[in-house]
Amino acid sequence: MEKIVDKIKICIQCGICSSSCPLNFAMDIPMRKLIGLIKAGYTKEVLKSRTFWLCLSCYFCKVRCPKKIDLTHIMYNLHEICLKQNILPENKITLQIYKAFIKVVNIFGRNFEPLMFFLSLYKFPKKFLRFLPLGIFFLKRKRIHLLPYKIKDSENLKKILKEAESIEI
Amino acid sequence: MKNKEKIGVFICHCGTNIAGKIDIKNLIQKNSGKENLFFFDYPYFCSEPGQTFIKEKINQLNLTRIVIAACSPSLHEKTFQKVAQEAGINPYLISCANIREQCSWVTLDKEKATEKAEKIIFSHINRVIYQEPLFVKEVEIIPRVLIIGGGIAGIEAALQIARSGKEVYLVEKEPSIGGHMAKLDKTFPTLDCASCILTPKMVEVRENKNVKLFTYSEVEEVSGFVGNFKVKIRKKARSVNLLKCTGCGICIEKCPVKVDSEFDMGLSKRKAIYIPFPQAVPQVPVIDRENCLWFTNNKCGVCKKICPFSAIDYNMEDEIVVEKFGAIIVATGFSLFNPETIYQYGYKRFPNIFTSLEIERLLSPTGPTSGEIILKDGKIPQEVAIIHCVGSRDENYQPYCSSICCLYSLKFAYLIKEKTKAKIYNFYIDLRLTRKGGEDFYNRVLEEGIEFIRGKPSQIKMQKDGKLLIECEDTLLGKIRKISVDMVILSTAICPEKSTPFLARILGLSLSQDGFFQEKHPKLAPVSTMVEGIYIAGCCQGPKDIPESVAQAGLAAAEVISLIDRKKIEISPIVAEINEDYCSGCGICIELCPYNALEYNSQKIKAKLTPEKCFGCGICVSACFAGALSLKNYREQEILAQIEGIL
Amino acid sequence: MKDIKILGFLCQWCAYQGADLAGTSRLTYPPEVRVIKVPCSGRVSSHMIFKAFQKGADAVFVAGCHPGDCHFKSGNIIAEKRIKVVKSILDTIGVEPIRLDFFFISASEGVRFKKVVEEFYAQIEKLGSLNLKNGK
Amino acid sequence: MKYTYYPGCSLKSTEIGYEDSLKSSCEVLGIELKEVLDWNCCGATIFPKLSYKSYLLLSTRNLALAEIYGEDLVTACNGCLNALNRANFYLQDNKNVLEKINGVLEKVGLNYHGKIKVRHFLEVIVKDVGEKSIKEKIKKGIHGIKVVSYYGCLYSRPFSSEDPQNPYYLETLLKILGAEIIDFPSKTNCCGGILTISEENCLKLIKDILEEAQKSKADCIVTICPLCHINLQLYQKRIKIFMPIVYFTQLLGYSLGIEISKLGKDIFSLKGLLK
Repeated sequence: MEKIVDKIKICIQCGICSSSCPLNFAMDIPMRKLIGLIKAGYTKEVLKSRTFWLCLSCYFCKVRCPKKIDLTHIMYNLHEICLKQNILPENKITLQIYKAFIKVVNIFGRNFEPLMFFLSLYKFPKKFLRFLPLGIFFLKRKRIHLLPYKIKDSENLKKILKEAESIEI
Repeated sequence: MKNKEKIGVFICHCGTNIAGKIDIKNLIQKNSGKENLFFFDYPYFCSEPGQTFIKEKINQLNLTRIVIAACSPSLHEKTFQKVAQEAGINPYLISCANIREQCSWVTLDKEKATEKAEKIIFSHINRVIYQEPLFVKEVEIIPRVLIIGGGIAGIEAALQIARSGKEVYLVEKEPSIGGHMAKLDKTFPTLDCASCILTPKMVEVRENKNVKLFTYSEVEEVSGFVGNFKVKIRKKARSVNLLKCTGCGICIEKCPVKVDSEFDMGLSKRKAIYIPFPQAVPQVPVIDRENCLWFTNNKCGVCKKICPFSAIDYNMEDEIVVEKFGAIIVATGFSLFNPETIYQYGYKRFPNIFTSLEIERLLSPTGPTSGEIILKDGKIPQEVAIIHCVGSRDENYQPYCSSICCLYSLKFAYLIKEKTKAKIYNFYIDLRLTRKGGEDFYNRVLEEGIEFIRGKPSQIKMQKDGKLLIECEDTLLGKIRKISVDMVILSTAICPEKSTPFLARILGLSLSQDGFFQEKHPKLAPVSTMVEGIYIAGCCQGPKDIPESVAQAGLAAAEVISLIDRKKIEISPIVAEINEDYCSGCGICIELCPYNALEYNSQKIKAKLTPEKCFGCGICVSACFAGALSLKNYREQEILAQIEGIL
Repeated sequence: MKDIKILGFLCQWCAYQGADLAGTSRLTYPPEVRVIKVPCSGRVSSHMIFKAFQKGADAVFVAGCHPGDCHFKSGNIIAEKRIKVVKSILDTIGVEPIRLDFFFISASEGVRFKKVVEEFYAQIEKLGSLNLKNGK
Repeated sequence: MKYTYYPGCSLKSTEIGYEDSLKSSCEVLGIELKEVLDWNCCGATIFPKLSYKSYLLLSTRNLALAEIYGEDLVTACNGCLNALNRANFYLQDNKNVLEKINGVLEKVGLNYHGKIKVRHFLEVIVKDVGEKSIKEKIKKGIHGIKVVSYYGCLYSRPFSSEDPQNPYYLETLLKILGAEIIDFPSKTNCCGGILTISEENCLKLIKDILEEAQKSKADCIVTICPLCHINLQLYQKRIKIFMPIVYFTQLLGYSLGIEISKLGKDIFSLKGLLK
């Protein structure tokens, strides 16, 4: 959190990030306010917010910020802090997608969309059923590989991924 | 070498600036008793009592050399040179050790700082032993002044100097003087008409016999030094004889070519032969050769046929004028930020989005709409948005505050409300209305019911109905607002004039981080530059409003008048010296010298130095293998001694 | 390990002003970096550089105005060329050429001055101090 | 012209048509692509959210592998472009982190020196191949097709030589191929990325894009990113706006005279328009 505060010191609260965000209508706290709250030390409110969980990594806020603050990176940092403190998002599926993605990559070294899709949604039958016809419609129109590809060095990759967790950046 | 000189070392505390980091007491204790070295310290040596203290010590102990350990020599070297001179020591027998900017302020550790300070001081003690007395020379100042830029700052400076009886050359690149101020409608916060106050001054420039006006001209080369600058001015071919033309305007009437008017920011048309605006000085048209049919197709020629005074001259060529000047004032003003680079604001992509200068032209009674605020389709806007800080205060474009946009935005709000009764929104980040009368004006604008929204709009979209939708967070309410308006005004930033880097190069000036000319000192020498005899005034030094520009112009004029009235000026004695006995006549130095101060003497087969032409860079000295050349005050033994001391 | 000593020759128009600005902005850099003011980076002779190494400098840098900004038109360019030559001489006598460098620093670049000397310092620190066996 | 090639996971699983058209176009244009050996997922936008270190490791492993070849690294996926670039610039600015990451990578015999340039395939075609040599090789052209070009977020933001909100290389290319360009202000708007699965709100973003394209009377939307492509295509049924979505390489390949069956199925939707 201190690292984040360091990066947003120069924020002038102009609000261009809030209105640039494509999902601003779905946010409970506007981004500008979120930054203000971090600065003022309201960490609890910040981490409870769903604002940063909605980040699409579109970088509109970053390129428009008049102080060149890397807001996207700050949104990423907030995810990480939340997970460390075990604060989970309102939208459980979002987190499940992320976890599924990481799981697939951990096993195969690469992502395989159909499997990731399944792992993300199988715990949410309602959603799953809504997506199924779309998925089938989609697959019919495409030539796809049916099985995931496992990279040759996947065991080592898994090992060094774990090791990377212990370095300090 | 055994030191026979009595050296006084004066260490300044500079309050706590130096004493807070450097253990001066210890430093002195450690070194006192060394032969012929006398250490003193004092809270502020630059103060009057501090200077007296130095003088007293010099006289008491018969000191012959002085080392001042204090702030950067850029700040007070001159002060202490004067002190030495008054006490009877040659000013070039002192040396200034910089233990503030380059020691106490940049070092965290006290011990290390003290150690470094000691080394720095001893390096100067080493060097001062070798220094030699030098004597300044005097040269005459040419009582003629060059002013580059004919905007309000240039005009004001020219008039002030001309009134004092000195000759002024005013060079303007456009066909008329007047600059940006001539384009403005009313001026904030008093709302008096810009041209009503500017035109009389422009007329005075024309009438004053001491002012030589060079419109449609540019400065190309500058050489020389204070008191004696040699300048090459290019008078671009106007194609109209300035002496014959009476400004009747019949040629303009008959010219068949129409192009966008630069003066009206492209909102109206002008002819290929044109006078930029009705009050222009001089009242003589110019032919725009890029668009004139005679020059592009070798056809037409109507203007020449019709001119009753045969003032049109298609064969006119650029004229080069070379003249000498005692001083130069640069007043080249600014250029307006081009908001096209901010994609999300849609300038030029959507209609009815204007920059501030375009709005000035729309508001002006002599402008393209005769002062009416209308949309592209001729309707009167019902809702108008004014976006502040477009391109200013933005690291992606211009990081600085453009200083005047807040007040001119309020002015637009007030004037447009008055003319159209439209609902007006101001989108701002911070309101900076620090000028005299600023707050009163804000109150007046608030009373008019103009809305202020604190937030930087993220984008402007075109709607189906042709209206413009502004998306913005109202940061005071914490709500995302979408406001649809008929017209958007972008309060665009003030940028350095495009010729600024070129002028900086030929004049030898430096630029500040923002790209404007760098002044010598931000507080105490705001219009002086590092080059003696060259001054800056107005927006070329940084964004500012009319009163500030006029004030700077006045100060620059006063500086120039005081300089010229001195009649003579001392020039630095730090020049190269040649010992012909050592010169092998290889000629390397002659090629390297940037000022042609060295010549080849073919009779003696040796290099010949003209000290008056030398600027003291020392390039020749370090290239001379024979060691025949040396640079006064920076001779090899002086620097080598300093190296020995500092390591 | 003994302290590294770095000597800089700064032109009085740009680099020295830049160093002053670093001070006025209260930026800090290693105290082992010490400077000598010269009228122009073109004034720095090869003799001065060798002398500095001989007298115990572990590294030397020369800094002048940016190309085109030189107060004396081209002194900085001449200096830069000279530094290249001196570097090759250093190489032949067994001193790592990276112990000598040339930088362009303007009067407004206080932050850059700090950055440049810090990086240079770190580079030399890695290299360790210079051991000149029997002088030159 | 030689490049190191990083396909990214999508091109190897669901978006095979994209890779096919890309590779066959390269052959015609004389571009030699060498695929990075045993590459792994770049980390996309998901890893950095949950663990920035893991993300750096994933991307750096790829960069280190690619560095062996010594050429510029090209990819045709915006997500990969962004992830690899982000890691690359981050490590160049933070040399100490690079050292630490290298410390881990060394255990599998890799080391990244920070010397590679990551570029999008589109940029390579427009800038390196250039208008002249493309024009020489065009066989059919796609005259008369009205297109809107959709870049998505991550091609031009935040790292690009182009205007982050108004890139123009895709239009440049399509113009060379003979298509009729329709101005598309939403060209760098966001499609919702991976969050379209969980957030119903994202459908609004897709709807806005499709609606605007439909209003502009374009025949198709041209994309340069597999994820944008999937998102714009997948939800058409739910939003009830139907619009062909094609990859730029498919139109390029078609113009260069490559058989339509080798370009992936997306282009069949345009069959009626292609002569």
